[in-house]
Amino acid sequence: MTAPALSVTDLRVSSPFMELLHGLSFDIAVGERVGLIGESGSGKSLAATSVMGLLPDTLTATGSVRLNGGDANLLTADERRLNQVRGNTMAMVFQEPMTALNPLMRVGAQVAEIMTVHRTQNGRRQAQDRAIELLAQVRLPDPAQAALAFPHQLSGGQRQRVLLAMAMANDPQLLLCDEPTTALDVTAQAEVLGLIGGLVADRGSSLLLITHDIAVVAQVCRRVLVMHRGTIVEDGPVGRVLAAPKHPYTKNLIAAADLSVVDDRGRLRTPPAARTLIAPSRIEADAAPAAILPPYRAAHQRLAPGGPPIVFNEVSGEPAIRVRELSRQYRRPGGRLFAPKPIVHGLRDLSFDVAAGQRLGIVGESGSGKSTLMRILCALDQPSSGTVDVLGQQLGGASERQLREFRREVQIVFQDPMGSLDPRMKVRDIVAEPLQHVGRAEMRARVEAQLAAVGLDADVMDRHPHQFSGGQRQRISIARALITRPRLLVADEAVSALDVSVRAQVLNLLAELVDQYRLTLVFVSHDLGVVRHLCDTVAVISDGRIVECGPTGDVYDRPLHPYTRKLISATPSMPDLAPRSAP
Amino acid sequence: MTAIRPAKSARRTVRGGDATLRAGLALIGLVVLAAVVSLWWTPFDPEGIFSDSILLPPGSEHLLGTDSFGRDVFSSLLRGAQISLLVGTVAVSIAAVLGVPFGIVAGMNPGRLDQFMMRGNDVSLAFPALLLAIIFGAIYGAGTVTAMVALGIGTAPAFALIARSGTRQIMSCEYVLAARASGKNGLFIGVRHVLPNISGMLIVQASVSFGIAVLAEAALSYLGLGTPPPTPSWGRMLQDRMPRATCSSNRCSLSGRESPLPSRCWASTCSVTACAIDSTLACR
Amino acid sequence: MRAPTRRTILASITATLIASLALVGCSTGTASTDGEPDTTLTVGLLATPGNLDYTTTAGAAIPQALLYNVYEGLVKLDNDGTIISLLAKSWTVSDDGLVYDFVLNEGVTFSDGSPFTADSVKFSLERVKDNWTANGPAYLDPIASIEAITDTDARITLSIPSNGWLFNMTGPVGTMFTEAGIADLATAPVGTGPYTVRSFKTGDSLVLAASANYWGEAPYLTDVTLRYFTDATAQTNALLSGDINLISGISQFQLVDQFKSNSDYQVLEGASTGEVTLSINNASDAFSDVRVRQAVMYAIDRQAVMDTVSSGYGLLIGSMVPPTDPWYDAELADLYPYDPAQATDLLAAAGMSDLTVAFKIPNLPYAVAGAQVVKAQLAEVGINAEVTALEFPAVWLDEVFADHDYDLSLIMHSEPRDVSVFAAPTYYAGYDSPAVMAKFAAADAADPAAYVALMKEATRTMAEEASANWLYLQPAISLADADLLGVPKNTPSLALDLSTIAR
Amino acid sequence: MVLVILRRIVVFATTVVVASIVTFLLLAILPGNAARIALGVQATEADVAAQATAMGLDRPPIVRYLDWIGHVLVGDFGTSTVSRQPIGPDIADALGITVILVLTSVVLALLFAIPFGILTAVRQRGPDGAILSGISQIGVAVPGFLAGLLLVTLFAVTLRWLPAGGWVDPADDFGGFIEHLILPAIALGSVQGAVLSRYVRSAVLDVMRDDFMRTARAKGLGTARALFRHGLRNAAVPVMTVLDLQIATLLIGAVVIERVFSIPGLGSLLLDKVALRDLPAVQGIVLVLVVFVLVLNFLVDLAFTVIDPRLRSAS
Repeated sequence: MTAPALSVTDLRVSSPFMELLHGLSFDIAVGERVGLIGESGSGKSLAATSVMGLLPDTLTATGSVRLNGGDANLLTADERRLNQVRGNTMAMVFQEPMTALNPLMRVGAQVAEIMTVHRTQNGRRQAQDRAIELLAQVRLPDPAQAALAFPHQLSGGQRQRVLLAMAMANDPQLLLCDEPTTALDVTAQAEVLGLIGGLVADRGSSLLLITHDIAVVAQVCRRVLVMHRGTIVEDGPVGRVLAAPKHPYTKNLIAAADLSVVDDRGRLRTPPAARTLIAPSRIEADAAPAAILPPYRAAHQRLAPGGPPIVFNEVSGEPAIRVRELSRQYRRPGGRLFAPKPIVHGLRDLSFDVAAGQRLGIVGESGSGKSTLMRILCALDQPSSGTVDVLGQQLGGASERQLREFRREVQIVFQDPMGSLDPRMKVRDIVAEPLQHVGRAEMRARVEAQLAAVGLDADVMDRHPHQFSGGQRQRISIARALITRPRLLVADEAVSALDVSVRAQVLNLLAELVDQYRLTLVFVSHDLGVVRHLCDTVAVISDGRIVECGPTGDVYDRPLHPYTRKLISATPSMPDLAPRSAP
Repeated sequence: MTAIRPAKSARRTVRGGDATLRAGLALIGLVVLAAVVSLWWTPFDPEGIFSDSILLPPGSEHLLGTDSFGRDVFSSLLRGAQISLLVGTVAVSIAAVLGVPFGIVAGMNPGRLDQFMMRGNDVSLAFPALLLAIIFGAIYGAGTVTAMVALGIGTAPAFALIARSGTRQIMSCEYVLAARASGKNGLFIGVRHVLPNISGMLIVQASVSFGIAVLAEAALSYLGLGTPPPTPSWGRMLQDRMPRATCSSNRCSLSGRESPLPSRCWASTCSVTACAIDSTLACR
Repeated sequence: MRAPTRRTILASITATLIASLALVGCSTGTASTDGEPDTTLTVGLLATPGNLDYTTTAGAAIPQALLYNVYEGLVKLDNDGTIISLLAKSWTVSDDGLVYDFVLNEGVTFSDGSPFTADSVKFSLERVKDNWTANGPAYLDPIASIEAITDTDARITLSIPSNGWLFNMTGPVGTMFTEAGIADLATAPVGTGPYTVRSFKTGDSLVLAASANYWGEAPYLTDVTLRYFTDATAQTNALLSGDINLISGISQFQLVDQFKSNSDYQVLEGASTGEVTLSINNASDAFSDVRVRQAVMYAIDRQAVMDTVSSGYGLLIGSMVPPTDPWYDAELADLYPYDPAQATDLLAAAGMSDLTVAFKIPNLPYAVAGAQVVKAQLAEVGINAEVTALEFPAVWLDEVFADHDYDLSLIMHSEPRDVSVFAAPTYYAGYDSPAVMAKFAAADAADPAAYVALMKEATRTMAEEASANWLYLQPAISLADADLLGVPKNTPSLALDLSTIAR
Repeated sequence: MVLVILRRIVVFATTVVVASIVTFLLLAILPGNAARIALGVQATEADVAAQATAMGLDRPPIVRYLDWIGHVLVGDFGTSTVSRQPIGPDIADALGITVILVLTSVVLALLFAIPFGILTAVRQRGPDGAILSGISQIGVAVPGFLAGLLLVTLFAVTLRWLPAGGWVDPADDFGGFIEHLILPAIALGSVQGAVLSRYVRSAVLDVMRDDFMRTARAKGLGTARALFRHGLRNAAVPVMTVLDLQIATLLIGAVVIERVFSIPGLGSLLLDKVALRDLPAVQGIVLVLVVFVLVLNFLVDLAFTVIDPRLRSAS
């Protein structure tokens, strides 16, 4: 039995105040691909950084970390010894590709550097050529040109590939990846995961993949470790762990991650400890949803050039939202002094309706224009051409005074729990902000009621946002959105930044409140699974155009447009995993 | 529902800087105490003339000796603290009142208005505080007020730049978008959201500018443009002493009428304390 | 090792320090120790000349450098203030005091080689009336006509006899110019003096070089650098560090003791013509009553002011006359002894027991220091003097000198023999006394013996009527290297006469 | 890239014109009569009035401004009311001296600040980190003229190694020039060095927290090599902004050191000319100063676009 590529025994990491990792022990065999799952704050990143010896000065690590059976314990090795190992025998890829490259240095030079540092290539010229080969291996378009580019000229996915090429440059025996694809779009994520699997297999290196997304681990790794609050609670082959998890925490994690398992009312199963919401009464939808006329599904905007525009999801009678030939162009800065600046087409004459009470999901990758559409619907941005009527209010060119009434009717919930609440304001003022001309007493009462409605008790009012977890902050954000009893709720990636377990609770809350207040919901997201669970209709948007729209079930099971098909196949989903995970 | 777990505190605990922080705060306390005490009590009248006790060396009666007008150096120091604190505070507040709104408006309206205001800022940057002090001194006569106004206007562009860069960061946050979505106008967003969030940066800039203003007042007094006599100011006290300070002991004998070098440089340590004020707040 | 190799960083710091010290190490001795005598001299002065043309630019700095060194007149003042011959070998005065016959030295040439003759005298003096705008063109008003009898004989006829005229001829107005040199007086002065100007940079330095064709006995010093300082401390530092050899007219008197007790240097104390005056606006309503003015005289302890402002150096005087003037009257100094009681009585008698006055002073060191002492002493007798420091020369000239918008001021009158102008009606003192003016005119026209007596009478009346409180005579103190000889002690005239200095 | 420079030049030109107008207005309201100062105490009112008209002080401000700017554009700064000499050469000399003094002191400041700043940043945790940052705080607190004075007392008066002040033109006697430059440059540089080292320290601390530094160390570069190969260039941008501001204030700020060392720099010239109400000279000096600062900002902006590729594409 050859020595394990990496053996970690009783790894403890503590800060001056408390111990964060409580004695981790695991081995990774040569060529074995291991996944490490856990929610944020479980210490999974800490484990990887302590193996690489990159812990910040304030933290201290004890125990032992040995590479391929060597006697040197990396935790106590001196800087010089560690530098010989790092980037050579073991390498690491980090989560945030946008900031992981030196903005002032060309990409090729940064890749070549890892080779010149370890003298695996004798001379800068060879290192530069080898770098271009590596960029080709990670399938970057035109690698020679890419090598000369600066990081800001590449997309997130391309930069992650550069980092991967850099990590694999010296054929490391162990590759550590800390959430390598979390910040990427679905399609880019699929490609990068494919590359990681491929490169590791070619070089026979072993892999430790850290992520919070069980589906990603299922797709790439053969064995999985589950971490919870600084300890490994489960360790075993992926198939066995997914099919029959032993530890209760793993059970909950898997359940929360699988959005297809719902109870009769369409709510996800949340961990038993969840507090029951107020009187979950079955609300009959009293007003039957307005009839939706075909054709609500078409592969592209206009069937015949110059013909009438295809109106997606057309609604007879009075729709909540009516959009006709909406376009939005931007002037990109730069360009020559007199030549007109190049025009960027944000949205290209969209036409669609949303019926009152309908839950429309808008799915698309970053840069597809879904955020621009969302901002126009909320009158935060003016359309370049076309008409937009929301709740009877014509938005094109409306002045802020005319929009006063509209502002109470339409509210937004944002993506980033950290950034959507003003850190310097108390919760009471945050939630009460949308209210206008309301006495102090009535304001206090309404805020208290609204907070209760989202499952937070009253003593929360006088605290500041930084004293709450991500899930609680999103609840506050929802409370703020609903305080003025809006008729239309727009959610912009409302759950993407949340942990899996917390995500389930927030989705349930959203569904509950949309039913209870009979809201029309427009849910914008890049996560097809969430949209499938929450929305009854979905519109797929690509490069400023709606390419497909229809009932969620239909679109997911029988996608018509090639782009939709690519999106759906790129999303790793849970159910079909069990059979494929045979060793 | 998980119980409300206290999220990890965002504020960075101060470890390395503790020593300098405590030292700085102690020095500020000393200076403020001196200023407050001297409001109504000083051992001797720092503005009187006592021709019988000219240039006495430090002794029991006069802690730090007397100056060429026979005035007690220690009481002048206490009274001088008032001037330094006054100059620092007024100059910084003028700079803040002029610079911060300018910076916030520029930050909140990127594009043409921002470019226009920034060019205006460039022009005002080209008139450093000392130049303004010289010109105002000539127009309105040298004095503490002219010095403070000149220093204030001279440091305003620095505040404008800091406020602008802070505002641009805040404007990209989603809670500003949420406020706009609920119909709040520019003024509301500026006051309720932008100002509180950039106040941290502004305090650091204020403390740095405070130290620089106190030093600039000393320089202005040296050039004869600062606080006119007889009100004592540290800058001028330093300047009055200089002739004797140059005559280091071994070159010429210390006749009785001299107060030795250490006491004369005592006034310089006061300006050190003045600047410690900026170091404490800025080092966090 | 976690930190960057500390050795490299520390090494780089020490390297830079050593480099700069090595550079410093090459100390350059200032005094040249080789055999022959050092005939160079560097003088440190405070007020810098704007340019070199004192016919159109005011200020004492230009004559200080050029008078007697570059430009010469027919006669000059020696260091004790007596008029001696210079370009004029000798001169005779007619009985009625109207005709002056000057016999000129032969073979005298200007620095550009052109000859100096009686015609040059006629040209230079006649030019003063209509071309000069500074340095008192009015001094030559008494001249009626100038004739060049022969090359070496010039006759000057006055319209009325004037004792003061010849004295004024020792000043800038009496100096000789070439017709060719008039064009660029501001940059290249051409005179008959022992030196020519080699280079001049305002605010920095003026270098004088011994003139090749000087008619008289060649001066000891071959080249003299006048270095101009703005900061008195920098001036004294330069002397201490050997950069300069002489400070003529120090302003920081508290340093004098140290130099006295230092064997490397010598301290020269002499009399200047600068009277530090507490000027009283006789025309203002507060001080139009002579009793109030006399109260101010009694209220001020002039010795205390002198002790504080100039560390006790200087001479108590009672009128605007320095000891170097023949009509100096020592008794006037005790006319008004320090007597606060009498001051309060006088004020009460004049019904001005509590009086608030505007005390506007120039922002010069001696004035600022003196004003604080005067204010304290006036307060003791019930006069509240509100001190405002005005920027000198600009704002003080405007408000006090031109508009007379002041009650008290503190200024030093540095021009020689400026007492006669004090009683003029338009003068800023507002002491419009036709009687005293008549006496001055009579003195000027009288024969020499009567001249001194009449001048004494006039100054005594001015003192008795308390037209101003002349506090003390600014001491003329110079600090020089111990080995310098013949350094002028007094400053009777505007000139810094270098001819007598040697080593 | 050319467009970026072109647009910057246009903006620069307008800023200079606005600055010149502000300069003129600011000085037009100076009290005190330049004519009377020029003629001195004995001058009669008639003389003063005549001189005023000769100097053109009675023309309306707009005419005077256009006349002045017209001449300045062709390089003629007019004649000084006091010395009646063309001002241009005086200003050029004084500017030359001050620029040499300021640049030498800034170089010295950088030689001190960069290693010291890095050291205090890297050793921030350790006890010597606190001591080093303490020293830099003391350095910041010392007023310029005190530093100058102490240096003179030690090196010039006591040790007599160096002259106590004055200035020698490098063209005439280079050795003398260096001797006269050392002390003032060190005095000016020491205070600036202390201030700069604090900014270098905070810039380096920020850079060390960036992700690409962690990537560099994960590549096997030690902390020092990572800092020198990647960190310093990124830290240069904030430090250069501070440097730009510092040099701008130093041009006038050096007047204190110029006074202590009696160096005829721009600041001293300005102070003297303002005292004599030599308006043409004062306007000339202030305009030269303002243009110099704006040129400095312009050059630093260009340097940024060279260092940071991200700025190259955007406007």
